[in-house]
Parts: sequence; structure tokens; C-alpha cells
Amino acid sequence: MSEMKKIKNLKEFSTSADRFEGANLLCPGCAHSIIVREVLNATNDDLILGASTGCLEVCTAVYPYTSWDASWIHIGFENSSTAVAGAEAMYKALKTKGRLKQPDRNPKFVAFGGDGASYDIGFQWISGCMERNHNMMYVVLDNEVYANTGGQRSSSTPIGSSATTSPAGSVSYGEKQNKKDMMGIMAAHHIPYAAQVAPNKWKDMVKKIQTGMNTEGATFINAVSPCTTEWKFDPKDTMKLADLSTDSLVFPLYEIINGRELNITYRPKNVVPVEEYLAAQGRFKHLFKDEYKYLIKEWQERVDANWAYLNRREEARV
Amino acid sequence: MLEIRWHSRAGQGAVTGAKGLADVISTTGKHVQAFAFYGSAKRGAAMTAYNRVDDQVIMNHEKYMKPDYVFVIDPALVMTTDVTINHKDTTKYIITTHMSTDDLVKAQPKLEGKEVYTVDCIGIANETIGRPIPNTPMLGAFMKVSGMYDIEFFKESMKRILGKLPQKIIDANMIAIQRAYDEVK
Amino acid sequence: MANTGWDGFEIGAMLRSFDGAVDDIAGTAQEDRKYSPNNSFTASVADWRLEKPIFNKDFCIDCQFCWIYCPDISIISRDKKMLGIDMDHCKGCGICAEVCPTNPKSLIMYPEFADEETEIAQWPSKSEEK
Amino acid sequence: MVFDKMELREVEVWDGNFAAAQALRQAQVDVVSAYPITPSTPIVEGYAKFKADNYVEGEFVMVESEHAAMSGCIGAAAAGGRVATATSSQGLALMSETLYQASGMRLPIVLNMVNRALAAPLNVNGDHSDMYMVRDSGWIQFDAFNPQEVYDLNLIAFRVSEDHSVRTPAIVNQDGFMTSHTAQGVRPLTDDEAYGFVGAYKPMNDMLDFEHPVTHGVQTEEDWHFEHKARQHNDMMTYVVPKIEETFEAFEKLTGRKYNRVEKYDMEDADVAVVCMGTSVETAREVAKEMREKGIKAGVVGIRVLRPFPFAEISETLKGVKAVAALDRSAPGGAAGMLFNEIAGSLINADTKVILSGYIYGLGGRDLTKAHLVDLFNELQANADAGKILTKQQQFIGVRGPKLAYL
Repeated sequence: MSEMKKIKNLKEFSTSADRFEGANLLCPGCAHSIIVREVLNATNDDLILGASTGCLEVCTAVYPYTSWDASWIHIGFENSSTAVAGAEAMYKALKTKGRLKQPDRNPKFVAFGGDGASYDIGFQWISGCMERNHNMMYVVLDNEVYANTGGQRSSSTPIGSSATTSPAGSVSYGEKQNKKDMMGIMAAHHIPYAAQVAPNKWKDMVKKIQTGMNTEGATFINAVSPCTTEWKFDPKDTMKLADLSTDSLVFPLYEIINGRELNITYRPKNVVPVEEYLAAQGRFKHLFKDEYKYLIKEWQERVDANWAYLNRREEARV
Repeated sequence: MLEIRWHSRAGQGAVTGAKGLADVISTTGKHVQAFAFYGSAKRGAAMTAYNRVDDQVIMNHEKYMKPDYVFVIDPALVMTTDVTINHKDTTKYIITTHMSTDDLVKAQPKLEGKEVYTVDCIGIANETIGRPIPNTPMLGAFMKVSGMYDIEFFKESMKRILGKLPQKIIDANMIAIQRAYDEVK
Repeated sequence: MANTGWDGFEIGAMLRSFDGAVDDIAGTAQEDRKYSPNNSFTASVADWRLEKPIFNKDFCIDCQFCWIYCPDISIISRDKKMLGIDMDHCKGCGICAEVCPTNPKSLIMYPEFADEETEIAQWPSKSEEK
Repeated sequence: MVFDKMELREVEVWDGNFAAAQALRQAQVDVVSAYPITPSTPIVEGYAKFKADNYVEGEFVMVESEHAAMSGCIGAAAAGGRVATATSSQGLALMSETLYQASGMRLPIVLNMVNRALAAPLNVNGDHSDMYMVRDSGWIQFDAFNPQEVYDLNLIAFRVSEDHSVRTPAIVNQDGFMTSHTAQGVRPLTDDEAYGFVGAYKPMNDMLDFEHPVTHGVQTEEDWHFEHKARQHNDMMTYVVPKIEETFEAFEKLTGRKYNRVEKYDMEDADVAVVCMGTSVETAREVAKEMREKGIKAGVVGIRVLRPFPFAEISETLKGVKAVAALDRSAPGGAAGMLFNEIAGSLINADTKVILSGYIYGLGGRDLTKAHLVDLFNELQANADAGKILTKQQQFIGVRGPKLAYL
């Protein structure tokens, strides 16, 4: 195990030399990029990276340009996890055989995917990688929608959101299903480490990334990624939306160790009503019509219930 | 070209037997082929396996053959399937049964007028190996009927092929091969 | 690359991030790296901007909020000091100005055509309700 | 840990699957990422067992689907080492998306494809539907007609595929059950000879070279896609063919066994000939010999390398032939058979009057008997005598019910 990068505070963190580059083609104000930077800058170790087809991929490796300063691979929509797992297997094989060109390095293997690539089409591949416990990290850039293809619903899209395949209309409030509990499912693989993170809570995120990277075995990170285009808010407000998501507890920050031990890692001093979170986004605008206001109430009840559940699990240590 | 058809149930070791036979014959410089008809059927289903032996390289990959020998290693198959299909006048049959050859031919009139040998491979396997795996005893009987190889040479060769099994099982197989060799009629 | 024919690139459309061998990228500042022409660092998205951030270092406390929350690696921060903005890579999203905690802000968004010197000269003063 | 070498006899009795597994062991494959499917499963089981018994060092990753199997192979190959897997039929269908990615990214991988029918109806037996399905996927495709050739072509495939001028993945086809589960005599090389022939893996653009970070699997649009595909095709047409020839020659030097992109049997003076693949080539060779005893000058052409397709060699081989049949072991789906079409393409501008007919046969493992082939050669001789085709251009053989003939 290599030495963990010491990051006491933001000033110290800011001495990191980024290994992700600008002039990528992501939207102005895209949270994906902020999350990727926080992940990559959490370590000084070499990196072997992968990405599933999606915004991150199509915007950072558009021929003839790459925005990646570490080796990176993309195959398809569903298999960044397995692509990275394959590279990890090769690393192990070459290490055993003494054929690594730089045998003293300790690379970290990280695969990225959006929620469509992770919650939906690549679900089985990720499950396989987690079950086989490859020494790798899978990071979901969870913007709760197929943003790359123009805003279709995924199984991460929350109830009441207007997506292009579950649009709100004169007789519909939009998405009818609730967001899939990906953290719960991944933790059920009893992987050594799973955590939910948000880019606004950079210190929490960096700590979790470092914990995950320094854990032997498969680790899973679910990162909320406010999407200016599909959540419909001004690009400058990305961090405001991230704050609203964590502080309303819509996106609680916690970790699950070995599938059992749950720790809540962030407790907002002032919990923001869910209504404020919803009101800040165009995708929920229709919920503020009189006939759908009951959904806002239900949203609050659901978030409260989930928070209570997480607290019970933390307390019970099961 | 010598051609053999095995009638067996999946799980009784016909494929292993056919491959083992091919392996032994191959060591004498002849060319061999061992294959089987598989379906998706599981343990217990009737199946057939095949051997071809020749002095020349074997090119023929058709599954159809007019066998010189038919091995039936499960006693029921002689009743439930047509073991004489695609036969020729000179086809010889070695059939696993507890019956005498005469009684067997009476029970299955299709065998009438054919060169039929019987041996209780299942009984022998049960008594020696402790499991009803009749493949190696059948090969012992075949050595007797065909006179292909000296039985001691054959047993030595089979010891090598069974090499990874526990010694006790190998020894039991040797007894089974010898008994079938002695008991086939 | 623009007019390269099919015989003018690496097989498999493989791209290299750097020219030649690199050792410790995580420990090498961007200005000291040998970027390959295929690294997007060498490209510019300046023309995406409708508004641009103007940095007034008189008020900056080097908190690094702008550095960490910039999606476009456009805040030039070295030795814990905020030095300025990489205008080739800034897309003008405005996050840096939004997260800037000083009063008055050290980063403010102006129209792309605004003149930096002029704007700094007439920088807003401390506001009451921050 | 140092792995053990295996002592092999001069002639081993191996089925095609075990022959492939032995080749993977001797090539010291670094990563096998695989998912089981009949009839290819014993190949990767073989590698797993060799690893369990310390006969090979490497990683065996048993994934959760064929798509993941090839995804893992691609990641492993991009990382920079020797990679192989095996599949068949439905597994290949699930995997097929990634085949295009492997070849487009120019990653050397050896895929043992044990040919099997495609559902529906579900069928585990051998035909060439899977081979045909991915014929345009940009992979080199070798075809073995027996277990010996499976073994030999695996060693050849690694050497060709990994060559830096080639860097293109390769499929080694063998007939499901008819080769994969048929034990025959195989003359293996020693472990040292085999590894010496394949050679140590030479990395290129490897992700695990931390001093040279690389990006694999970029996005292109209308602006660049065509150039990349053009390059891929050009390299297949110009670099891969001579590399295959060169490797065949080197293999002959080592073993005395000579392979050709087009295998010709009794073709010097043939009036009639069949062109086919897999075990059918050998059965047809035997029948052709028998036909010659009856006065019909019959020959057989076996396609050893399906991709890159031996266009010129086919037209050259068939130049003096009067009547030729293309035997396609795949449901044609409303067209002439693939071989019929490829051969027709090879002949159309050649100076020949050869009469071409097509036969669809052997679907789902249906036996191709010597009797079928006797009838077929007689039909070809009749065409040759008449100087024109006397039957429909496409006929089905060996199928129950009224005769099927089209075109």
C-alpha cells in the first residue's frame, strides 16, 4: 500500500497538480468535472481509469483530444467497470510474473459511469466486479438522468422529475418511480467499502475516496452530480444545488463498511426543507402547481423516513 | 477402418471410455477418433459415443457409421433403443446384461442371427469399483472379443490413462477389466 | 491534425497525453509538463464564454474555493496562492464567482468584452448583506 | 512462484477444446476473462485447471456474461499482456458489440470460437452461424478442421495478432462437438518450443506503462470515424495477409505442418470442386478421393483464413475448374450463402467460366454424410458436362421434407 496523500485543508489540497484537463467539452458548470477532479486529486498514485459511454466519456476523449493525464479506457456504455477490472487482472498477472515496467508503482484502478451506465445498462457488470472483489473503485456520477442523450429517465431519476421519456404534462407529474437504492444494493455485495459523496463536501469526499483507494478490494462511490442542463438551473448554481441536495438530506452522505457498518458522515446544522431543493430546479417546476403539491409533502416524508432509516442502521451497526 | 458405436446413458462413462480406448490405440501408431452425440439431456439420458481407428489419418467426420462393433454398456438400452441401427453383416455386439446370450437374443429378437457377446459390466463395476460405471470393463471384454491387444499391455496402458485417480480406484479398474475379459461370452 | 489522412495517426485511434516519458505527473505542475498536441490542455474553449470572471487579488484570501469548485481546471493556484484564471479553458460558468466568500467578491462575472483594468478600477465595495 | 512445465507425448489424444486449452497454457496467456457456454466451456475450464495445478501463471477471471468476458479481455489487452478467451453461439451474440471495439482499438486478443448454431430454436450443436455473424467485425478469422489444427492455429493466432504491424484480434474457429469434443491424435510441441514460437508478449500503447499515459477508446464523429475504419481495413488488407503467410512459413519450418490461407486438395486437375469450412473439408477430401476412383476429377477447397478473405487466391484456385459448389453451414436468412457470395465476388472479374452453385447444409449439427457429398459431386459433374447449371443456384441438403431450392 502506498502512502496516503496528506490533505489537511483546502489550501493544502490546492497544491494538487490536476490530472484531468480543461478544454474538455462538458457543459459550463458541470459537476462531473468537479467530482472527477476531487477523486483524482485525492491521491498521488498512478491511475488506471475507465469511463462508460456518457457525458464524461464523450466530452473528454473526443478525437484528436484527450483530457486525461493518466491511462484511460472506454469501451461501451455498460462495461467501464469490467474494462478496468480486466486491466486490474492484467496488473496482477504481470506483477506475479515480474513483467511490470515500473514495478514499484501502486496504481489505483478507477472506473466512472453515469447513473444510466451504472443503475441501468451496466448494473450487471458492476455487480460482477463488486462480487469478484476486484481491487478497484467504481464511481457513479449520479445526475439522475440520461443527460448525454438529452434527458431520458433512468432508474435513478426521482419521482416527480420531468424527463423526456417521463415528461410532466397536463395529466402527468412526470417520473412515477422512485430512485433505486444503488448504495443498498452495492453494499449488499458485502464489498469492503461503499460511500455516497457530494462535490460540495470536498473534505468528506476526499476522505472517502482515500479510504476506498486504500482498501483492498472493490469499492463503490455514488456521487451526486447536479446537472445544469437537465435539472434546469443556472450553471453558476451548481454548488448551490449540491449544497441543497446534501443539506435537505435528499442526498445524505454516509458510508457502509463490509456491507454492514453504516456511518453517517455529514449531519447538516440546518436541515433545508426538501421544497427548497425542488424549487431550485426546473425539472420539478410542475410540482408547485396546486394539484401536485401533495407530492412535495410526500417527498419530504420520504426523505425524512430515509434519514430515520439511515440513523437507525447507524445506531444498530447492522 | 475399424468403427465402434457405444450405447450408453449419460454419466456412465462412454465418452471417457471411447477417449481412453482411442488413447491406448494411438500409442501403437494407429490413427484414432473418439466422439459422441450430445444433446442437452442430462445424466441418465440415452446417448451414443463413437470410435474410429485406421492406419491412415482419419478424415471422415460424418457421424453416420456402419459399426464393426457395437458396445452396449447399459442393460436396458438393448430393449429401449435400436442398437442394431446401421448395422452390417459382420457387426459384432458386446452387450452389458445379467442375462445369458441366448436369453438376451430371445428377449430382443433384433439380435437374432447376429454375433452377440454378453458380459455383466454393471455387476462387475459394482463389485470391483463400487460404482455402476461400466466403461472400463467393456473395454476388457472388447480386448477378449477382438483380440486387439494383449490384456496385460492394455491394462498397463489404462493405468497411465487413469493416472490421476486414487490408486485404489485404478486397482479396482484393473480387476474389473480383467474380470470382464475373463467373463465375456 | 485537421487535414490528416487515414494513414496519419496511431492505430486504434489511441491518443497520448504527453510527448515522451513522464515520471511523476501528480507532482508536476501543468506549466512544467510536456503535453502532447492531443492533450486538450493545448486546446481552447475560450469561445464558449458569454461572460468571463475577472479576478481582483486585492480582496482574495486564497481560500481556494474557486480552485476546488472550478469544473474546467481554470483557476491557477500555485503554492496555496490564487494567481489568476486560465482563460483558454474557462467556459464562463460563473461557479468561481458564486463560491467566492469575500466581501466584496474577488471574482466577479463580466461580459466577455469587458475590460479587466477598467472593471478592477471600479470594483464594487463591500456590501451590507453579503 | 514458478509454474511447472508439462511433459507431453509425441502424439496426444486430445479433443479440439483440450488442444486449445493446451495452446493457451503453452502461450502462457496472462489473462483469461471468460464465461462458460457449450461447446466452448472446456477450453477455459482447461486454463483454470492448469492454473489450479500450477501449470500456468496468470489471472483467470470468470465473469458474469460473455459481454463482460470480452470487456475484461479488452481492458486486460489494453493494459498490456497476452489475453485469450473462448465462446460460442449465443455467447458470441451477446459478446458481439465488444468484438468491434476490440478490433477498432487494435488490441490483440485470441478468441477461440467453437462454432455452434444460433437460436431459435435453441441448439448446442455445430454450425457456422456464429462465425458468419461476426465476419465483418474486423477480427482475423482462422478456421481449424480438426483438433491438431486448433492447437496449431492458436499458437499462430497469438503470433500474428500480437505483431506490432498487425495488432488485430484473431478468432480461431472450430466445429462445435465435431472438432471440439472429438478426440484425435495431436502432435504437440514441447512447452519451450511452443512458447518460443509464439514469443514473449511485446507491449504496445500499454496502459500499465505509467511513463506513457494513453487514452484508448475515443469518440469520433463524421469528422474522423471513416479515416480510422479505413486504416483498420487497409492494415487488414496490407499488413495482416503477409504476416499470416510469414507465420505459416515459420510454423512449417518448426513442425513440417504447412498451412495456407486457402487449402487445396486434389485441385491441380479438378473439374469439379467444393469450397467449405470446418470438419466438412476433411470429409469432402475423403469423398473426393473416392470420386476420383469413379472417374470424376473432384477436388476440395478449404477456407483456412476467412478474414482477411483470400479473394485472389480463391479466383486463382478455381480458375480451371468447371463446376464448383459453395457449402454454407449457416442459415442464409433470405440470401445466398456467405461463401457463395464471397466466391462469386472473387470470380466475377476473373477469366473463368466456372459454374457456381450453393448448398446450405448441416444446420444445428445435422450430419454431413459421405453420401450427401457423393450426390453433390455427381451434381457438379452433371453441371460441368452440360456446361451450365442444371439445378437451382441454392439448394438445401440433408433436411427432411420436400426439396428446398432457390435462386
